[in-house]
Amino acid sequence: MEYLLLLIPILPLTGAIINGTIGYFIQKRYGGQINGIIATTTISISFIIAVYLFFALLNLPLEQRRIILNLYNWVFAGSLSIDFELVMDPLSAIMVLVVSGVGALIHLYSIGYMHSDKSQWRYFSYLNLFAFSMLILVMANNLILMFVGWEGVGLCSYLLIGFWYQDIDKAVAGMKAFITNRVGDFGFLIGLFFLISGIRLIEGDYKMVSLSFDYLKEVSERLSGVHFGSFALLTIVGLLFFVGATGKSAQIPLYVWLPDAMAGPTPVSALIHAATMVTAGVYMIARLNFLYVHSPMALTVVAVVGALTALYAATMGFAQTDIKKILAYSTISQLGFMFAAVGSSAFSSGIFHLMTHAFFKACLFLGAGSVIHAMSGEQDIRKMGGLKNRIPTTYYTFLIASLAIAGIPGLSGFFSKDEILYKSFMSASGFMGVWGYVVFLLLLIATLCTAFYMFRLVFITFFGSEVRAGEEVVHHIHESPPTMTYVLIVLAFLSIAGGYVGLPEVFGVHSSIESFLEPVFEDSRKILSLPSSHTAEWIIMLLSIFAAIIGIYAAYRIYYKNGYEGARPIRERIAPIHYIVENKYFVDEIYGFVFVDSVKIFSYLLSQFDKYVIDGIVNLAGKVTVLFANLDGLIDKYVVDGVVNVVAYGIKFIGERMRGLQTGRIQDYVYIMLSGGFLGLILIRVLIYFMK
Amino acid sequence: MFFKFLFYLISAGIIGLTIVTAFSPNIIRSVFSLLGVMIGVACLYGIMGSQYLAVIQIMIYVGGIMVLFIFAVMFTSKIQDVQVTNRSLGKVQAGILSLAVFLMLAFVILYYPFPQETMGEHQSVERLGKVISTDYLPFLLGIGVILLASLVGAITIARPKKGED
Amino acid sequence: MDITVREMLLVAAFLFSSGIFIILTRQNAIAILMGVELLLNAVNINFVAFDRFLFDRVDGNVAALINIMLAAAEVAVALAIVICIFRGIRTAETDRLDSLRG
Amino acid sequence: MEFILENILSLMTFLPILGMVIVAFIPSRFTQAIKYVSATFSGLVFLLSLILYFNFQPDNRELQFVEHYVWIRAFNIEYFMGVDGLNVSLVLLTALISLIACIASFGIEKKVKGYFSMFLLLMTGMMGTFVALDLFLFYIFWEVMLLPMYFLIGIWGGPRKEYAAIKFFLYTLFGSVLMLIGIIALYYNSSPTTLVDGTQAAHTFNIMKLTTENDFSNVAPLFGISFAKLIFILFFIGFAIKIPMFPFHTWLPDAHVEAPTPISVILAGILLKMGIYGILRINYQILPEATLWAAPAVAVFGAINIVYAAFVCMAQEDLKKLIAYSSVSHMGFSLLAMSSFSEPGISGAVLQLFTHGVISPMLFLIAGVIYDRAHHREINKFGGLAHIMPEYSAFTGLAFMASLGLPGLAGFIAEALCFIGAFSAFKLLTAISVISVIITAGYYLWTMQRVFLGPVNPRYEGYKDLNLRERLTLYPLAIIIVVLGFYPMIILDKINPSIFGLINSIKTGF
Repeated sequence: MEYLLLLIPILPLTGAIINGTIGYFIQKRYGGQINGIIATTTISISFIIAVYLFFALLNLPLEQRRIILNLYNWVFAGSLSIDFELVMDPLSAIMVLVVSGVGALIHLYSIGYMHSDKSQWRYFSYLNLFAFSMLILVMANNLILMFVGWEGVGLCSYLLIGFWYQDIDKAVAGMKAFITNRVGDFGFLIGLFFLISGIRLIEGDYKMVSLSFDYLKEVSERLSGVHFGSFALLTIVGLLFFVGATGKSAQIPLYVWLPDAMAGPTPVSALIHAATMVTAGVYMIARLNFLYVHSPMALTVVAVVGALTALYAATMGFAQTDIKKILAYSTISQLGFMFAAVGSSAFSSGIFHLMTHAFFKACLFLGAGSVIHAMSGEQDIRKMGGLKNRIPTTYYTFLIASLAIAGIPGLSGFFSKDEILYKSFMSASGFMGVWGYVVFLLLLIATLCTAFYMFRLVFITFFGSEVRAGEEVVHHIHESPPTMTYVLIVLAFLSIAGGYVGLPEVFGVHSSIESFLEPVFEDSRKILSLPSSHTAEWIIMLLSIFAAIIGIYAAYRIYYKNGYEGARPIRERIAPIHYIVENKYFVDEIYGFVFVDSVKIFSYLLSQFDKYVIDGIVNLAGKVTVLFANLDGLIDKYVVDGVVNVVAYGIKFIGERMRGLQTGRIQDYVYIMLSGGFLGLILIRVLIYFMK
Repeated sequence: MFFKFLFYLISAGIIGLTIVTAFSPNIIRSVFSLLGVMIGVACLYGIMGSQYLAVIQIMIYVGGIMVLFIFAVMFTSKIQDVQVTNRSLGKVQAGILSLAVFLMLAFVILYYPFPQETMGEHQSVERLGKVISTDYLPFLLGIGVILLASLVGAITIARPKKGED
Repeated sequence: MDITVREMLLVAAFLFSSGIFIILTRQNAIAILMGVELLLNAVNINFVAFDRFLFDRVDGNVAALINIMLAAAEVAVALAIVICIFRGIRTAETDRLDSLRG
Repeated sequence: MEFILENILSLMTFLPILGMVIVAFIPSRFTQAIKYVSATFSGLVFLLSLILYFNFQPDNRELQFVEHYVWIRAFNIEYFMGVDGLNVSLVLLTALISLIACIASFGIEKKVKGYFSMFLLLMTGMMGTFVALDLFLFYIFWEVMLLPMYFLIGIWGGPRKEYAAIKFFLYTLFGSVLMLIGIIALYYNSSPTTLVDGTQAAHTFNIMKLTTENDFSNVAPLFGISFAKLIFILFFIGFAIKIPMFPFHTWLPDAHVEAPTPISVILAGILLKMGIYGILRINYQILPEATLWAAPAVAVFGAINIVYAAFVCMAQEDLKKLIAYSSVSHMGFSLLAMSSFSEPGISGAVLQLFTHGVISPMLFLIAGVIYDRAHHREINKFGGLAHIMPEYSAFTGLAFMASLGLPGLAGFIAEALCFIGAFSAFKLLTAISVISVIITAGYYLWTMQRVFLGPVNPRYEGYKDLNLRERLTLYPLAIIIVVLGFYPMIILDKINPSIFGLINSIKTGF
């Protein structure tokens, strides 16, 4: 059974390899649908296996709900021994189900969405590769292997954002995503190094260290005592890992890439930039819960940053006019909710929201994709309107998902968001103190804002009397093909039903997702538990419903009748603020100047330094040597050579006298030789004679 | 006694033919008399019991080298009118000098105290073969390489260049 | 069998000095080569004679053998040169070959 | 088989010389024959290196495949060759990259015979340098390598080839002169010992004997500086030029830019590795105390290499120059990691030699492919090549990703181990060096974007995708990169035990 674990990531990888190598020929010969079908099949089988394993897991007793597959020893150096090890425990299981399930749906949707693209083979290859990386990320049993998936999904995100690379803006968006993620990885890596050196500190140099999660859990207790300077090791590590998470999950301050990432095809935005990849940061913190619970400070920072992001991104949704960008900011905001949850040590709530968010946000994005499809590629909501009757399936599913995200009771978003609000409120009386109230308040306002911007979007896009686009576009408006609408329907259904796995306790039932995740988090709960209060929960529930209704009502008042124009009076009254918000608080420009341009200038200066100073010194040394050589040469020419020349002239003089002997006739030479020989003989004889 | 007689006969032939070689103005005649000298030398080897060497002498000198000479002469002249001059110059000085050489050699030969003459067994081919294929093997191989190289070289030199006739 | 080593060597000496005489007097390159051949033959006779009459060995024979082969090589190259030169300047007279004259 | 195994190192070293002789006898008209003969000999050497590699017993920490004879008795010079974990992977790398470079050289058209003779001679020099264990023999091979390199750059190079070749030659010669002084100084301060055949010798060049039987930390100081430290510096500068280490790196960009593609491949893939290998083999083993003394400075230089070169890369306009500087940056990883004396660090440093030795040749081959077609390498003048040459672009992407250390490809494990090792000793320096992770991604992706993405530049329309020769060189490297990413133990297995021994010997004096 363990080997089934391996099949889950390997199948999409196989699909990726097939499409990546021979996909081009397949598309040319049989059409792009075949590429799509290959990709969809592989990920679907993965999903089926995941479901099977999920039930297998449920059948195991509570304490033994872990399936581990240790493939081989991956890296071994010194006392570091890292295995290639996959794991399926409740947390992984939920993630795998979400990734492969939503992934399979979106693959299916893509077949219809991409049907006219010229390089579907590339698209599906990347998409499958993404699924592989994401599955590795959530199934890895150690930090390093997790990092492989972590970067793999980043790569696929880069490739897919820049999928239509001939448009240079899209290519740049991909690059921006990757490099921003790298900034996060910088933090993540240093955190990792701190963690390893902390472990070496407590374990000594010779104990074998594997970075598997079980091992880390084991030593986390002892690690909590380690300090570097005045900081606890685990605080440093936690904060640095969180830096990595802000990059991947688009939190303040590294969220800037996500809106730009909407340059990719819409299903990609749904899968990668809403449902799965961006939640990796949340997953990572939930996975490392045993480290974080030892550092309330790190958790507080996570929660506060998450809550800030939730509100901040929600406000940016007010002024956007690109349908996908609004959803992107919404995603950032919702991710902020998740971080607030895990920061409040409510890990299972965070994962719960992650799951429900995956459903309704995927539904929203795919709905948006369907709208864009219908509008012949138009993304500006100002040009839409009155689509309600023209594309009804899309409209209803979009509406359901919007209600879910706004937090209307009975839909999934309500349960998960309410849980987060409640937990963050309770954390105030737990470890977070006054920061808990801050987080709670921020989140509550963010809830209101969420309802407002979502319904602003719904009202502008679907309501109103006529479509505000050109004749031709209007003529072309049509409902999407069944492969797309069925997916929308399934996701809309999940957006409703997904919440019922996590009913709040006040309803008198036990939250099934919380108890399912219990084995992963129970040790942490023992260290850091939140108080509970039913009264507070009721009140907060009512508050959140109230906030959602206010938000929707406000949107209705402003936008229902006149669409985007309905907001003109307000817009004019707060023109400066609107200007700032519309331009996203100029954060992109500031970052561009502070980081990108300065790095470019700095590197230019350094290269000039290299070229003129360092190389200049070398060349100068060379020139000085040549100068000396010339001086030397002069001496050589007139002094040393002078002597030599005298000798040479002498020899030349003699030579000229002697050249007469050189007749070139063999006979002369033989004469001379023989005569010389005889003369020599005679001479020797005479000498001998006289010697005697 | 027979060998002694034979020896004198051959020696006389050699000397006579050598003189013809040296003085004949016709180069064809020179070449053919040299051929005779070579055959004579081969006979001398035979008298001295080196049959193998005698055979080699005939094969290489007579069969190879002399043929080459004849060819060379023919290439450098037209066979009908022997225009190839065979002029000789300064015969007097040359005569004196070569006579001096001969006298000196003869003096040494006649008065050098040679060791006791021993008549060993036959210089048999078998013995020669053994020595060549053991002690002198490297020389033999070297000679082979040199021969090959010089033949290739000779061909390269003598072959008409492109563009010539 | 009473041929002595001296007689044999005298014949060789005669060949040798004749060779020198030819080299000294002839103008034709081929003729000069013939003189060289005579010299080599004289030397070979010496080798064989020493082997035969003085030492009971075959080393001289080997030397003679090698000499003969070398002579063959030498003649091949030399005649090739002669032909080559002849083709160039239509003569085999060494007097005319004085491009290298100092 | 027995014969081959016993003389495998000599065979690998001198087979190319035999090839050179054969090439010398082929008339220069038969260029194809010359190329195939050279490729055959490179292939043979590679085959032998595979035999060597898989017959190497990692658990046996002794030297293996030793060939040890007295060579020049008058100076106690021995012919001593052997492999241990330190150089076995490098021998494999040398054979592999030589073969790849040889195949890549098939495109050479000018003076083919001379080129391949020089190439084969170069192979002998490189292989000999890695397997020689006698200082004198080492030095000879080191110099043998220099000459063909000079000609290969100087004759077959680009427009400024003379300048580049002379710069390379003088730089390296300067280094090797210092090294020669060091070698002689070590020789005359070594204690009496016996040669391999048992005869007495007053001094020795044998590296193993110098390591185990001599302690140079007690030799009287020279010019007021401790002898061991002085010698360390002499050797270190000699090797640092080869690495190349800041501020001795400026020969590299010039040499790379001007050298023909296969020679760039050799330069980046093999020659740079000799610096690090030399330091590990000679400085670390013979002069452990001085090494400990110098480690912080070496680490600082390593960090400068990494970050400085990465920044300089950002500003490069020439594709080859960019790759050359990235090599400088990547060699810094090894330098930083090995000065930490931790096992992951040194294992990582040696692994980095191998992985960089596979990745950077691939990068240079890639630069060569585009140069062959466009006859220039200006990054800014390209655009949209991904549409014209998809296969080529895919390989470029793979190589770039591997070079920027994407997990799952070869570069990551080595870099991670380097950093993990270095971090235990130098926290701040390592943290600064990790910045290069961002910068590297920046310059590679920016290059990717400028060359391959964006609208198609009509000037390059109709360029052919990879041909057979280019495929033959790129595919094997790509496969190795991926395999090493997921199974680095192929290399690590062989080097680990020796590294353990090396570190122990440094930490305990010797």
